[in-house]
Amino acid sequence: MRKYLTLAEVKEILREENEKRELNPLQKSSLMHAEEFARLKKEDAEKLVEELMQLDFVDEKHAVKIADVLPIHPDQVRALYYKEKIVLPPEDIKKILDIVAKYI
Amino acid sequence: MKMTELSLIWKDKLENVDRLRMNAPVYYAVDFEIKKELELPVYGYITLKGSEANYRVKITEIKKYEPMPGIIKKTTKKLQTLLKIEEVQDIAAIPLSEFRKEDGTYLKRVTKFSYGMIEEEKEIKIKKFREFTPEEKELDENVRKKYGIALPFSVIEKLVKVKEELELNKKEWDKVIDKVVEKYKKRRVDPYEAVGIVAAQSIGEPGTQMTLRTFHYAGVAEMNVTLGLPRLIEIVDARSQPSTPTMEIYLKEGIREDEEKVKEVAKKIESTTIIDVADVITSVADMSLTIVPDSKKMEGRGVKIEDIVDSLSKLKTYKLTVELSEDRIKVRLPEASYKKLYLLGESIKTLTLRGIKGISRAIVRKSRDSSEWVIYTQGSNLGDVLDLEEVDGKRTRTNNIIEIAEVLGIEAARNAIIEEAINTLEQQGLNVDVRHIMLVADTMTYNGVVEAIGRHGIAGEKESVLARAAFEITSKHLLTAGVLGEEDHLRGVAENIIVGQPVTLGTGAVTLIYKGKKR
Amino acid sequence: MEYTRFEIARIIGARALQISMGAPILIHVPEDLIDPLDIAMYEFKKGAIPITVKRKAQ
Amino acid sequence: MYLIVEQEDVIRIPPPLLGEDIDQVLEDLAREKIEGNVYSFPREEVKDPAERKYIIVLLLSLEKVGEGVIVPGDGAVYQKVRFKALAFHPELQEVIVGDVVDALKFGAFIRFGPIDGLLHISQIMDDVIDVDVENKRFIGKESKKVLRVKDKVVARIVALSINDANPRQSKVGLTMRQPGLGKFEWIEELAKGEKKEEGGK
Repeated sequence: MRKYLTLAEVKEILREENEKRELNPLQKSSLMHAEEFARLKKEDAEKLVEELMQLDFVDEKHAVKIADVLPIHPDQVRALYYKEKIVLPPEDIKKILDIVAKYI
Repeated sequence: MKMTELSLIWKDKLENVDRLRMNAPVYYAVDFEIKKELELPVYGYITLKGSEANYRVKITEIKKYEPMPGIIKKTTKKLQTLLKIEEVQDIAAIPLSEFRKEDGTYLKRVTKFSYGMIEEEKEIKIKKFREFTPEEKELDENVRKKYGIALPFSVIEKLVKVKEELELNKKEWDKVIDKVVEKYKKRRVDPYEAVGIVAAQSIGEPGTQMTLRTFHYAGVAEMNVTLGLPRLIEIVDARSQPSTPTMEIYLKEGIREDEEKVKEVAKKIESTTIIDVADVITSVADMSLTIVPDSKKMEGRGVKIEDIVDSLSKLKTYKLTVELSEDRIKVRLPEASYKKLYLLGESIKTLTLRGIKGISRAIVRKSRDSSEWVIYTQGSNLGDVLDLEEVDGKRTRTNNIIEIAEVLGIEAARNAIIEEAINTLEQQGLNVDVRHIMLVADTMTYNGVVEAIGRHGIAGEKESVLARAAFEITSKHLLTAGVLGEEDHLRGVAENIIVGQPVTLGTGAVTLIYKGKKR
Repeated sequence: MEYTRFEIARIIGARALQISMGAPILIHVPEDLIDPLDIAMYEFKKGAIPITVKRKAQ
Repeated sequence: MYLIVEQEDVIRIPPPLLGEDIDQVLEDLAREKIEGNVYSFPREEVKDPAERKYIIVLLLSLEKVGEGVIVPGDGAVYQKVRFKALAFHPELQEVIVGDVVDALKFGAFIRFGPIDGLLHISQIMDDVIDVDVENKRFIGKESKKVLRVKDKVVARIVALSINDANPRQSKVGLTMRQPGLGKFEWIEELAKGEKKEEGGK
């Protein structure tokens, strides 16, 4: 059980819960959002995160975020690393985009 | 430690001892001569201040002094003997007064060198009260097994004794034990009982019933001693000097039946100072003091002029010239200073001629059961009184608790507190369960020193800041606590009340847990 | 386990309060008992109070 | 972001519920109290106080810690519990994906999980915006780009204040006026356009 979860995993968990009992508004909203934005299936999302984490400049948190946003443009990748103030060289960005492209 | 073997004792400096310790074994040249033939190896004791032996050295060779390389010298000149020092041992300081000289008297001070013997240290084994007899052991075990409690030693003892006396059979015997255990359980105090508060009330409440200032002292009419509430307060405040210190001095066989002999001892005890028997006139003109003895009083107290002169010599602090004319004594000071003269006058007045310091009056009375003569004194000095031959130390008592603590130790002081308090209360016809007083006595003496209950004693040592602040000067305590950053873990009663939590006593100390249906 | 006076008082007291706050009663109680305290005491006699004591290490 | 957290809390079991199956009762009460509640990371782990709070979305597992304690003055049983839960932890500068749920005069509301954030009109795009409130649309004067309800966007959190009492009332400020952010379509067009140029050169 990883600490950070992709939207796909959240979708799975909330769907399961939805069968068992009535969800509260907060959970309903999360489920609807996850249904909308989890474009990958749970297994693919997990594989993507694993693959991304092989790159040394990608930790678990970033990998999950990338799997949720599914960037298709270098600017998007740069935006994801904005907080850490590190500037990724273009070839690294390209690596990320190529890996993501495989799953879209 | 070898027994009764003569040892050497000499005064020396610390750096010599250190040098000896560093280079031992080594020859040590000393400036005193050893005439006696001593069986080697012999012990040497070194005293730094001359009052107690601080180091012990093992000497394996003694010979006349002759210059030799690699020796340590005690002094630079007049060296007479060489001692071979094997080792230097650090010992717990032994007062020199424990060393016996050959002539049997005890050593007082060693300023240079002397011989002395020290008895072998007797090991004081604290003997258990006494072991259980097999029967008692068996009873104790049965009770523990059957009832799960441990009856006190004295109860077991009595039970066994009763069994023999009344020749009880098994059934009756068991019933008795049942009853005893039941009674014992009833008397037992539950954990978390607020014994402190209960004891405080149980002592405080009777206090309000006390008539305050009774001075009648059973048996001795003219002796006044504080009783009632003031005495109780005095005990609890652990005052170093009770307001009316008194002693009951009992005497040994032979003496205690004979009134005359007892009176004689009383005279020896009662301290008479110079002003009791004479007048002291300070004449400024020729800077002198004249002591005019009053013959009638002198006879009454059995004091002679020589006694006065003798006691004057004991006054070491002043260099005096004493002139004895027929019936007066003139005392002159070397330099003329009024202040010194006045001080001298004062100290002469209080100079004790005969008797024990601190005992102002000694009266001889029949004991309550009039089986013997007893000396009742005003003022107390347990230490010196006990030294007197005729006094029966076992039964002599004083009401000065601090003195008892110093002379007889803390356990004696604890029991003294209990007895004094109980007597004071019973005298007024008030009956307080001894356990309350025992609690107070234990609290006052638990750390080995008799401490007052109030602010400077126990109450002041409370761990909790809030409690101490609530008890006395609030601001002072809160300020210091703030400065020191003290913490309060809210364990006691006062603090919990202040913060409005249930007090951790009685039902407040119980933690309840919920057990589901399964139980 | 033998309870001290305080523990008994606290257990019955807490149980009574619980009953007064609507806690279900676990055993059959005679009809005439309506006061929560009486009920608690009755339960205690029957040893049916689901509350016990946690003592600090001896 | 969503994450799994472990935390401790105390659950109050009121007397009427002290019947048979205490464990089931405890779980229901715990769920009621914990889900939708706000907890925070310890000070050492997260320095910025605004980012310390997180919202519990779903209780995953629950275990008792010690026995249930009864305190003086209340007949209820207080049970300490330790639980694992799915939590939503928004962070400052975090990039989020969400859809427009409402369009008002001063900006658009974006739902990005259990809570919503406000995208102020000045933060929608580098252009002057005129607001078409009736059909809930924002139109860029020059760029003619349109943002309407149900559009999917990528935005960044620039202001964050989680409301302990009611997490859904938390105030979150968003922006899209940075490279890599904006409506999905805008990013797709940008990416396609660049690819054509690369292809072209």
